[in-house]
Amino acid sequence: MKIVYTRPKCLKPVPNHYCPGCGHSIIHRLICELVDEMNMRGRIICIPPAGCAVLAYNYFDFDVCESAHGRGCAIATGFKRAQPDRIIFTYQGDGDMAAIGTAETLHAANRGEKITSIFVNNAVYGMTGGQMAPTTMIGQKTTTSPYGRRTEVEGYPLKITELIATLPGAAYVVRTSLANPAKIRETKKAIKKAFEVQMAGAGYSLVEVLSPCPTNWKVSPREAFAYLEEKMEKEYPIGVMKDYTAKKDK
Amino acid sequence: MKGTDALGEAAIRAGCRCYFGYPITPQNEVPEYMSRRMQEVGGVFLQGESEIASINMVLGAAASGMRAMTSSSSPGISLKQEGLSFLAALELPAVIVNINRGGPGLGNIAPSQGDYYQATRGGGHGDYRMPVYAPAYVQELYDITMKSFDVADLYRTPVMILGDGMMGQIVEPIYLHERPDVEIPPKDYILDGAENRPSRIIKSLILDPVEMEEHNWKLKRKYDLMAHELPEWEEFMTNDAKLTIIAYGTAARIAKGAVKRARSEGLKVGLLRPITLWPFPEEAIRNLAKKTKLFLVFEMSTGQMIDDVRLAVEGKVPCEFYGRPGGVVPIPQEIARIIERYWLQKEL
Amino acid sequence: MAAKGKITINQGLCKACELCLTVCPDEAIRLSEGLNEKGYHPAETAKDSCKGCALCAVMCPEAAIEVCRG
Amino acid sequence: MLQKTIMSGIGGQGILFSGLAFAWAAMLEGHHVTYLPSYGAEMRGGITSCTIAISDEEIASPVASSPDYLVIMDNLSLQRLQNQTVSGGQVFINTSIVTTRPVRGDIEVVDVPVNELAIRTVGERYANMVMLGAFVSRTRLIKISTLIDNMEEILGKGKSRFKDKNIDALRTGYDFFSRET
Repeated sequence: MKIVYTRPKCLKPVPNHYCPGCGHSIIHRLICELVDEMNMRGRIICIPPAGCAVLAYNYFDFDVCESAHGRGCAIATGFKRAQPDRIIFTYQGDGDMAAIGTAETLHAANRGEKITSIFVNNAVYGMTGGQMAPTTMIGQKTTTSPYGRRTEVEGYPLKITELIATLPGAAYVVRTSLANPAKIRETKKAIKKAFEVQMAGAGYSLVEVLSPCPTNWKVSPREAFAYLEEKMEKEYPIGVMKDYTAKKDK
Repeated sequence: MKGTDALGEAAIRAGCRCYFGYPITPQNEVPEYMSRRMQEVGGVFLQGESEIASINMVLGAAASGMRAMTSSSSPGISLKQEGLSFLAALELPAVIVNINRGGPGLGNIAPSQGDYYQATRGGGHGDYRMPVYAPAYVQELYDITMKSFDVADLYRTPVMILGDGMMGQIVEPIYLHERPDVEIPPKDYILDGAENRPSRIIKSLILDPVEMEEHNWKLKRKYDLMAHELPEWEEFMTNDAKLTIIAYGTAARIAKGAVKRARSEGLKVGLLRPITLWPFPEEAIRNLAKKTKLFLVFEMSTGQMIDDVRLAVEGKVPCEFYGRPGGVVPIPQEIARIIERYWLQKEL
Repeated sequence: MAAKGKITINQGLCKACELCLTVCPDEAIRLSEGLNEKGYHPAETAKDSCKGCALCAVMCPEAAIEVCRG
Repeated sequence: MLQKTIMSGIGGQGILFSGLAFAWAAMLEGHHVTYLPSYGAEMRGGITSCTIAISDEEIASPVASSPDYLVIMDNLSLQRLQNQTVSGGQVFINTSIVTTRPVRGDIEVVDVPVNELAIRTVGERYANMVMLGAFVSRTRLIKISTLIDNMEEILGKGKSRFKDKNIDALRTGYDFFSRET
């Protein structure tokens, strides 16, 4: 018998702090698998966010630089401009990417910054205890939208990925989901392509991953993954929004 | 050479190869100069989308091992405070220039010294200090800019150069020398990919209070070392002075002119000019307090540095204050008149 | 001939989210009766029906499952 | 000896450049020099001025609240600055544009029809340098030859092709008084 699936080398052999059924841990693993497979450990640098994933450096066995809330893309820009031959990626949550860091994100994308952003959208602020995020669904109850998100009060779920897809500096923009093993495999493929796009110097690449937060959604992991597929994917359709390589093929 | 150009050139010659900034008057000549020169020397110039983004780009470049800087003016520096706190916490070297303008709020674009508290008290959140240099002459601005990159690297700290609109706009002849030889320890903390080495982490999140406390004390030991090694000041005719003016930056230039006038009228007046605002040249002032009868602090603000002077003097000698906030730049005669008034009043 | 598989679960890492159970087509995984260090009932092999499809490992947030096939 | 000059005009008249040229030449002659430009919020059309201090020793303040010399290129500048000049100071007035007269009797007024002189010779765009030529000719604060010999350096790389025109303009202004005396 041969091993067909094992824990990636770049994922430190320690238990993580994420809640049971958290999407972060899946995405961490996918990234580490890719770092191993693509032999990137010696030239990859990760900028995790402020949020649950701030502790990513406890799990990633490659270089990691902390960021202030929302500043990931600016710090990544500094890294990339200083070391153009390195692979730089930000790992950001919905608050980090789409609320406090919207300006940094949009402008990095618009400059065609040759960096990659992994944007984990779970429609809620996890680390601070389940407050409303810009991506919170209409009607979704959070600790700061106890009556459910109302568009007339809190506005609409922000689709930052669609926004970024309109920018000429963005080369590869895609939304994926963790809802089942097939979609997780798609997510891995998307992240791989995003890194390849960066290495090709084509511009900004963004992978939005719809990810469950069972704890703050107050459901079981099983139910959370079902919700992901049944509700979130309706509001946030998965698929490739922009792919510069596809254009070239035509 | 114009102040802002001298600053830019010194940075380039100090090996600064990354500049990130956002336009704000009265310091726009710095990014303009850097945008031209960085291209020539193969460095990075990038106009960020905001002050906040710019200082974080500096952070990224510093964590890459590059000499990096940003420049701004008062309202912009307020926005950079988050980044300053992080740079201090992460112990990353960087140079930040504040061409102080009138405030609070938008204020005006005239020279002011209203940001003294913000600069010397950190400005950002948390328990940190940051060296602050206040040059008064274009040559000194050039020299200090060059030096501040070394100080930043030697102590792994952000360093602020605090000038004002006058310092930036003024044109004075200067001598453009190369960077003096300063040995910088190897940067074994930078992130450049974990090729054939253990992975590295740059972080400031320390959830355990005991560990956080230890980190704070570690930083404090570094600040104590800086407080011991970095103070700089200039003394002018202080030896027999009965009245000593204390002023920095542009205010000190004016005060020097006033001292000369007073001296020509036979009044024994001197000037102490702090060049580092943090660490504050306390010892120099303490020593003068043994000789002089009265300190007169002159600032282009309503009185901020005077707090530090009083702390240094420890009540041994009276400290008076004269200030012109809001961007008003007085002439030496005006200060000379104030000197005369105190001279008579206090029967010196 | 149906492929034969075998999974090894690192029970110390398991948080009993049950996602592996959800995706397993062969009912090869169940929660154990015992507790791990963190107080979870970790997943364990249920019966000898595993074909080594690795869906559980793809799903596992803790990267706690190693899959062999052959 | 400390001598302070304020040159003032409308943005676009080139007053900042002529002030800088003056300061530069003074520096080349070995003086302590400061040059401090100031301008309003508008980039064109607003009042623009610069202060040049020249001294044999270190200059305390680059600001001149009571300048020894004023160079006035437009009406508004005269209104704003005439009261500041030191008693006995000289005020150079561009009579082509300035229609009012200083009300003070304790200052020396020097009239130069700068634009007319410029139109007649090198072109109106060089009025600022005509004024500088006249200013140097009258005050002798620096040598006109220092300006002429170093014009290329003062203009900088991008503008050195305008060297000859600037020099002609300087001479035009300079000769305006030299012929007179």
